[in-house]
Amino acid sequence: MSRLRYLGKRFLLSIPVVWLGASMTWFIIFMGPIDPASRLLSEGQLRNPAAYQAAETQLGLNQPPLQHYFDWMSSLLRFDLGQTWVLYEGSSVNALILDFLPRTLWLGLWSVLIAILIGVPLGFYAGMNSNTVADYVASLGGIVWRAMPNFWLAIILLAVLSTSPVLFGYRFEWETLFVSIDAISGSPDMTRIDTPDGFVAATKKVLPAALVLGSASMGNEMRIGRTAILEVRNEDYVDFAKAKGVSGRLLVWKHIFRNALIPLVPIITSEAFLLIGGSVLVETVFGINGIGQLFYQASVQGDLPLVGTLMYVFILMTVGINLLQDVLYTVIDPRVGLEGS
Amino acid sequence: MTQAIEPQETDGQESRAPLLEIRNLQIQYDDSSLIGGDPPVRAVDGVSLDIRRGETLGLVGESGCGKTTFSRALVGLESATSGEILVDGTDLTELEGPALREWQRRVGMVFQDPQESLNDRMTVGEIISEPLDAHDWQDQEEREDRVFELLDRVGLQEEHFYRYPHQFSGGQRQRVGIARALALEPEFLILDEPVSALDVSVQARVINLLEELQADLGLTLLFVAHDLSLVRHVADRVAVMYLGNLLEVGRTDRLFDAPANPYTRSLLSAIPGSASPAPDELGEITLRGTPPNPRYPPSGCPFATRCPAKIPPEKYPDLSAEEFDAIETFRAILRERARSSSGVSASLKRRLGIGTSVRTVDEIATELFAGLDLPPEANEVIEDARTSARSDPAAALELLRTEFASVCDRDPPAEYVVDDTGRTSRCLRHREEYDDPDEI
Amino acid sequence: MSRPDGSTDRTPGREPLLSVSDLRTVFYTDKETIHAVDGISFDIYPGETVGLVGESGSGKSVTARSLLGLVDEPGVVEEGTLEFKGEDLLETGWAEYRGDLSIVFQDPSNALNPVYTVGNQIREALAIHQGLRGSAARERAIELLEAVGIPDAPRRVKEYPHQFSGGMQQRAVIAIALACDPDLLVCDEPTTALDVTIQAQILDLLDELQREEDLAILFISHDMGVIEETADRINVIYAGEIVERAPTERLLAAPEHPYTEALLNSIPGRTPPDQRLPTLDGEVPTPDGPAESCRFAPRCPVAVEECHETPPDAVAVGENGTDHSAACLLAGESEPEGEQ
Amino acid sequence: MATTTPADNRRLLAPLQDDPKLAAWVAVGLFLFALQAGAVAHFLTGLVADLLGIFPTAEASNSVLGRLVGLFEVAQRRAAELPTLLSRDVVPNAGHWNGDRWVGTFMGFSPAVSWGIRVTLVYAYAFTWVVWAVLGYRYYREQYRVADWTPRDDIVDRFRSHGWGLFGATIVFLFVVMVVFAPTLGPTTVEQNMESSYDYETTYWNSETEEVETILTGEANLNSKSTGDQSRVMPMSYDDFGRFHPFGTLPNGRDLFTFIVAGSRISLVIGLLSVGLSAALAVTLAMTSAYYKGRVDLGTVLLSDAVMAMPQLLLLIMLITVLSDSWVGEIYSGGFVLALIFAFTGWTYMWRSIRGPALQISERTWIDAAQSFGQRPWTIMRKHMLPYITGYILVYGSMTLGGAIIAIAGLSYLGLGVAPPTPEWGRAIQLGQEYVNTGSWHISLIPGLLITLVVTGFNALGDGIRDAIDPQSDTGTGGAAGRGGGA
Repeated sequence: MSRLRYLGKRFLLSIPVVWLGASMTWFIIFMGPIDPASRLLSEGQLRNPAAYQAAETQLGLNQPPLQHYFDWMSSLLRFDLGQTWVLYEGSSVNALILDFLPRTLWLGLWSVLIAILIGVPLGFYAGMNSNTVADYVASLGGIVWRAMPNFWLAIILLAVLSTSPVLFGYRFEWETLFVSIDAISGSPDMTRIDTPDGFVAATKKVLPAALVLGSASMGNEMRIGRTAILEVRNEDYVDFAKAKGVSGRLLVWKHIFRNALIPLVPIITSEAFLLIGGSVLVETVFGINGIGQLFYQASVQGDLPLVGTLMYVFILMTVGINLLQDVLYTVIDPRVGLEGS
Repeated sequence: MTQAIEPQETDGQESRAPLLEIRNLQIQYDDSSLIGGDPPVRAVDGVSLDIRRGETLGLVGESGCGKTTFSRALVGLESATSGEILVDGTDLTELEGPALREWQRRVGMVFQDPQESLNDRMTVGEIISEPLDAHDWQDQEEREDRVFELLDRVGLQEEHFYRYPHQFSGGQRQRVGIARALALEPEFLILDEPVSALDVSVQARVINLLEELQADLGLTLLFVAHDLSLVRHVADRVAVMYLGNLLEVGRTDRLFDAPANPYTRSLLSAIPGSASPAPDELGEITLRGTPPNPRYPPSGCPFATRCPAKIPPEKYPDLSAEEFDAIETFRAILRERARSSSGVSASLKRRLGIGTSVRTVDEIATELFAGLDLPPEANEVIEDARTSARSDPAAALELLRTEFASVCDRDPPAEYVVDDTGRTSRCLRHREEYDDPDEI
Repeated sequence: MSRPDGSTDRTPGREPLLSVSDLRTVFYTDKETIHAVDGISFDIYPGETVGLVGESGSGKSVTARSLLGLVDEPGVVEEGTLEFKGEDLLETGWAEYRGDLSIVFQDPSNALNPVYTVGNQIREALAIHQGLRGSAARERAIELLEAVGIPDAPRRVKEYPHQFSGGMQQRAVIAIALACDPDLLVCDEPTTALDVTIQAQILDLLDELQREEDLAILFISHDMGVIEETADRINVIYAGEIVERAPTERLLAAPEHPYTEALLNSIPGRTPPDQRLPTLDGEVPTPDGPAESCRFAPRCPVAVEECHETPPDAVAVGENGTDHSAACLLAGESEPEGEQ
Repeated sequence: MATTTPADNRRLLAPLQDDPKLAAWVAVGLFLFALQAGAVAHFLTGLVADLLGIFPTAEASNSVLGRLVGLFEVAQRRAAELPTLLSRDVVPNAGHWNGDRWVGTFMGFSPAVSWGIRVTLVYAYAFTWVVWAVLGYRYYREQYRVADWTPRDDIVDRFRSHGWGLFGATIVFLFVVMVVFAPTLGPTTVEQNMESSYDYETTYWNSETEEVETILTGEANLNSKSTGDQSRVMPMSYDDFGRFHPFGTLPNGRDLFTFIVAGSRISLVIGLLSVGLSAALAVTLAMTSAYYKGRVDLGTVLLSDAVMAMPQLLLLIMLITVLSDSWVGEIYSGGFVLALIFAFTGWTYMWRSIRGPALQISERTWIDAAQSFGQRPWTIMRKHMLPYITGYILVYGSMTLGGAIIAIAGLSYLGLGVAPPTPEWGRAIQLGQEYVNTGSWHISLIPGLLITLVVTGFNALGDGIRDAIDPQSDTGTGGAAGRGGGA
C-alpha cells in the first residue's frame, strides 16, 4: 500500500468518526432530558406560550426528530451554523467562531510549541543520561508537573506574575518586559499580529496561559521521550552503527534521535487533543476570549444550540489533528502505509 | 496405560484407510477489509491430500509456504475459502459449534513455541486439565487422576502439577504441551514445528517421546516442520509444500532417496553439512531469489520463478541455460519495476521527472546480456523490450512474456505419479515430451 | 604466546589477526551474576573461517559482542586480552579499529535502521572508512549491493530496509559490513532467521566474498551443519567455556569431548531413521558463578567423581601437531574406541 | 501413588485448633474489627438507606421502599450507638478554655493536641490492618499454598523493591484512610460547621470579658473569615473562638481541613465509581475486539474515535449541563451523574490504553491452543486474556483515578458538577482564588498542593504496578488516561 493510499484510507475512516460524533452531540442536546427551547427563554418569556412556540419553531423542534436530525446535520455540513440565542444574542455563529477561534489557535500553538521545545529536549537529555541525578530531577519534575491541575497552576502563575517585581526584584516586571501589555491576563490582540511589536505583545499575552496549558503535555512528552531514547539505544541497529564506526554526535543525532521521534508523534497529537479540552479552564482563568470560553459561557447560560455547533467545530479540529498525525507519521516513518506495518 | 490400540502393521501403508481426505483446500486472507483493493493472500492454494490412519505424515516447506495455515485448518482454527476436509464423510469446513467441538475432541495440537503456547499464569495441572474442563470430561476427581497419568506419560513428575511454566525448561514445557494435546485421548495429533524452538540436545528426547506415544497409542501424526532431516527421521510419508501448493507427496524413503520435483531437489540440496539427508548425486543447487508474494502467485507453476529446471520457451528451444537465465532475470527486474512504479506517488514522480531512473534499466540490460551470444531473433525482441521499457515497463514486460513464455509460466502442473509407491509430483517436466527434472 | 591451556594455534608463518585470550564477560543483575563468557581463548588468522558452535545460552553471542566492544549494561568485560593486529583492544579501545572488525547480526531486520534507505546506510560506512562521498559513494554503494547479489541494485539502493525480504536484508547488512573494508567479519548466526534455501544463498555469498577479499571470518552458529560447511576450524562452546577445539574434519571424525560427541549424535541426520535418536539429559546450565567443577558433568554420560570436583583444563589431544584440544579430565586418557 | 494429592492439599477450611499461629492471626483480625464495628455498621446501614433513597418512589413514606428506607434509618441510628474506639466522642477535640484549663478535650490536652492524637490513632489503626494483612499473606504463602512459586510472587517482589511505586502506594494509603475516616479526622464536622452551623453552638473563652461564653457556630464562622491580609486564620492556628484550624479557614470562616477531608470523600467515590464503570466497559470491549478482531475491532475503533473526537472536558460540561436538572443529577449532590458521565467519556481512553496489550495477548499461541480443543470464546477471554488485562487495568485505572480527581476539581472550580454546599477541592481553590496574592494564600494553595500530591501518588502507584507486571514495557500510554481531559 502506498503512503498516499494510506492517507486516503485514514481520511475515509475519519468521515464516520465525524458523523458519529456529530450525531451523538445532536442526541445529547436535542433528545436529552432538557428542552433546549425552554432553556433559551428567560423566566418571563417562559410564561408566554407564543414566545416558546417561536423558539421551538426557530430550532425546528416542532418537526419529527428524524427530520430535525437531517436538517441539523446538513446545516452543519454546509457550515450554515445559524445565529446565537443568548450569548451575543442574534449574531451569526460563523462570525462569532471566526472572531474567537484565532485566539484559541494562537494559545494552542504556543502551548504545543512550549511543550515540544522544552519537554522533548529535556526527555532526550534525561534518556541519554539515564540514572544520573539530572535524570532523576528531570523525571521527577516531569511527573509532578504533569500532576498539577491546570487551573490551579494558572491561578498560582498569575499571582506570581502580578507580584513579579516583589518576587524577582524591581528590575523584572512581566507587564513591561520587552513590550508593555495592558494587563497580565486578558485576550491577545490578534489584529496587529503582523507587526513585530504586535506579534511580541500577542505572544507575551498568551505565553503564561500557554505555559500552563502545555504543562501537562510537557511532562508527558518528556517522559515518553526519555523512554524512547532508552529503547532506541538498545536496538541492534545502533550497535551496528557503532560497529561501523559511527560515533559521537552523528550516532546520537542520526541513529538515536531520529528514531526516538517516531513514538513521540502520537503523544504530541494526543496532547493536542487535551489542550483543546483544557482551553476552557485556562481561558477562563486568564480571561482570554477564546472558543473554549465561548463554549463554557454557552453551556452555563443555556444556549444549547450554540453548544452543539461549537462541539461540531471541536470535533472537526480533533479529527483534523488526527489526520495531521497521520501525515506526520508518513513523513517521519518510512514504514507507515506499507504492508506488514 | 490408557486403552491400548492394536499396533498396526507398518507395511502396506498405502492400503490403510484415510482418516482425513482433503480435497482442493483453499485458504485466503483478505485483510484489506473495507478500503484498499489488494488481492487476498493465497495461503493455501488448492491442496488435496489424504492422511491415513496410524501414519506419520511429514509436511515440509519454507516459512510462509502455508504449512502452518494448512495444519491449523484441520482443527478449525482457520476457515477454508473453498474445498473440503472429509472425515468419515463429513466436511469439517462446514462444521460449527458442538459438531466442531466434537471433532476438536478427536484432535490434539502441539504448537511450535512452548513459551508462547502455555498460559504462564496457570499451573501445569490447570493447563493440562483445561481440555477436560472444556469438554466436561467426567468429574473433578477423575480429571485430576487423568492429569497425573498424563504427566507420567510424558515423562514429568507429579510434583510438577502445581508448578508454573516459568519454572520449566523448554523441553519440559513442550512435554506439558504434548500432555495437554493428549488429554482428551485424541486419535490424531497435529505437531506444528514441535521441536524447532528447542536446542538440538533437547530435540532428540521430545522426538523419541512422540515416537513412543505414537507406537503406544496408535496415533495418527501430522508432523509440520522445516527441518528435513527431522522429517526423514519421523515421517512415514512426506508432503512438500511451496507457496500454498503441494509439489511432491510420497513415501519418505523414496522421496529422500530420489526426489522427483525440482523444488524438493533444491530443498534437499540446500541442507548444509555432512549429516544432510540429500542423496549424494544431487550436487549443489542454489536457488535464485525468494519465494513470490502469495498475494501475487505466478500464473503457471508456483515454482516457475525460481526453478532451476524451468522448461525453455518453445519459440527459442536452443537458448542456452545461461541465456535463458539472463532473460528471466531481466523479466524479474522489469516485473519489480512495473509493480513499484504503479503507485500514485510513483506516477506523480514520473510526471515530475524525478525518481525512477530509466537509464538504469538499460544499464542493467547491457550488463546482463554482455558476453552472451543470443540468437538474432531473440536479440531483436530484447532490443525492442529495452526501448519500450524506457517509457512503459509494463508493455516491455508483456512483450517479453509473449515471446519468451515458457510452458511453466502458463500451465499449472497437474499431479503426476512418479513411482510404483504412488508418489506424486507436480512438475511439467513429468510430461512425456520433456526431460525429467533429474536429468537437468 | 602462552595460553592457560598451554596450546597454540599452529598455522605456519602467519601472525594471528585476532588473538583472544582468557576473555571473561560477566553480567551483574539484581538477582544473580552470570559468567556468560568464562575464560575463552582462540586465534583467528587472516583469510580463515573459525567456527564457534554451541546451544542457546552458551555464550556465543556475548562472545561476538565482547569482540566488538558492544556489551551492553549490565554486562562487563572483566578480564582477558583481545589482541587485534598486535594491539589489545580492551586497552586501546575500538575507535581506531572500527570497520577493520565488522559484524553481521542474527536478525537483519533489527540491524538496519528502519528510517534510512539502504543506500544511505552503506554510504555512511563508505564515508567513514573509505572517505567516499557524493556520486562516488553512490556508485560504490550500488556496486556493493550488486556484489552481494541484490538484483536491480540501482533501484534497491534507494529503498528502505522494510521493503527488502529477510534474505535481501541480510545481504544488505553484509554489504554495509563490506563497506567498512573489514579484515575480520564476525557473523553471529547470520542465517538462523532465514529459510534453508536462502541460507544456502547467504553461505555461498560469504564463501565467495571471503575468497575475493581475503576476509577472516568468525562464524557463530548453533547449527553443526552450517558450521561444518563454512569453518576451517571449530570451537565448541558450552556454558561460557570452550570445551573443544579442532580442525573441522578432525572434530567431526574424532570428537574428544563427550559434549561434542553428544552434540554430533543428536543431529537427526546422523541416526538412521529406524533407530531411536541418542539423547542427552538435562539442559545447558546458566553459569552463575565461577566454575568449580566441569560444567558438563551433570549431563555427562561418562563423568567420574572427579569431574564434579575439579574444573578441567584444556589439554592438547591432537596427533602429529594437529591443533586439537579438549577441556575434559578424561580426554586423551582412554583412547576413543572409534565412532560406532 | 503420590504422597500429596490435591485433595489432601485443599485445606481451605483448615481447623484453627491445628494451627495456633493462624488462630492468633484470626483473633487479632476480629479484635481490630471489633474496635470499629459500630462505625462499620453505621456506614453500611447508611449506605443501604442512601441507595434505596435514589429511587424516586422511595420518597413517599408509605411505599414499600419508603418503609424500607425508614427501617434502615432507624438501624443506622442504632448502629451509631455502638461503641467505637476512633470516634469524636472518645477522643474529643472540641473544648474550650475556662481561664484555667481546657474543658471537654481529650484528657485535658489542648484542642490541637487532642486532634493530633485522634489523627495519629486513626492512622495507627489503619496501619495495623495493613501489617495484619501482610503478615497473613506471608503466612499463607509459607504454610498453606501448594505451589512454592507463582508468577504473582515475582510481581509482588518487584513491586516491593520499587521505591517510586511504594511512595505512590503510601500516598494512596494516606489518602484512602483520609477518605474512610473523613468524619473522624476533621477538627469539626460538615454538619456542625457548614450544613447546619446555626443549629449548633460553640462554647469559648472570651478573653475580653474573661468568661466562658457560647455563640452560634454560624456566627462564630462569620468572625473567623480568611479574606486577605487583615482578617485571616492561618494554618495550624486557633481562631478567636478557641477552635483549632489545621489548614486555616475559608473566606466564609469555615474550617478548611474539614472541608478538604469531606471533599476527599466525594472525589474518591466519584473517581472509583467512574473508573470502575469505564474499566468494566473497556475490558469487555477490549477483550471482544481483540478476540474477534476485524469488523468488531474496526467498529469499536470508530465508536471510540467519535467519543474521543469530542474533547473530554467539553463533553463533560455539555453532559452536565444537559443532565444537571434531571433526577439522576440530584443523587449524591450530582456526584453520581458525574461518575456516569466520566465513565461514558472515559472508557475510550482506557480502552485505547489496554487495546494494545489485549491484542498482543490475543496473538499468544495459548489462545490458539485453547481454541484448538474447543474451549468456548467467553471462557478463553476470562481464563486466558482477563488475568493479563487486569494488570493493565490496575495501572491505567490508578492513573485515570488521578485524572478524574483533577477533572472533578476542575469542573467544580467552574461551578459545575458537585453542587455546593457539598465540599469539593476545586471549589476551595475557586473560593480562595482572589486571595492568592494576599495574606490568605493558604485557601487555594493547600488544596492545589494536595491534588498534586494525590495525583502524583496515584500515577506513581500506576507506574509501580506497571513495572511490576511488565518490567520491559514503559510505553507511557497511560498519559492521556491519567489526565482528566486536560483540566
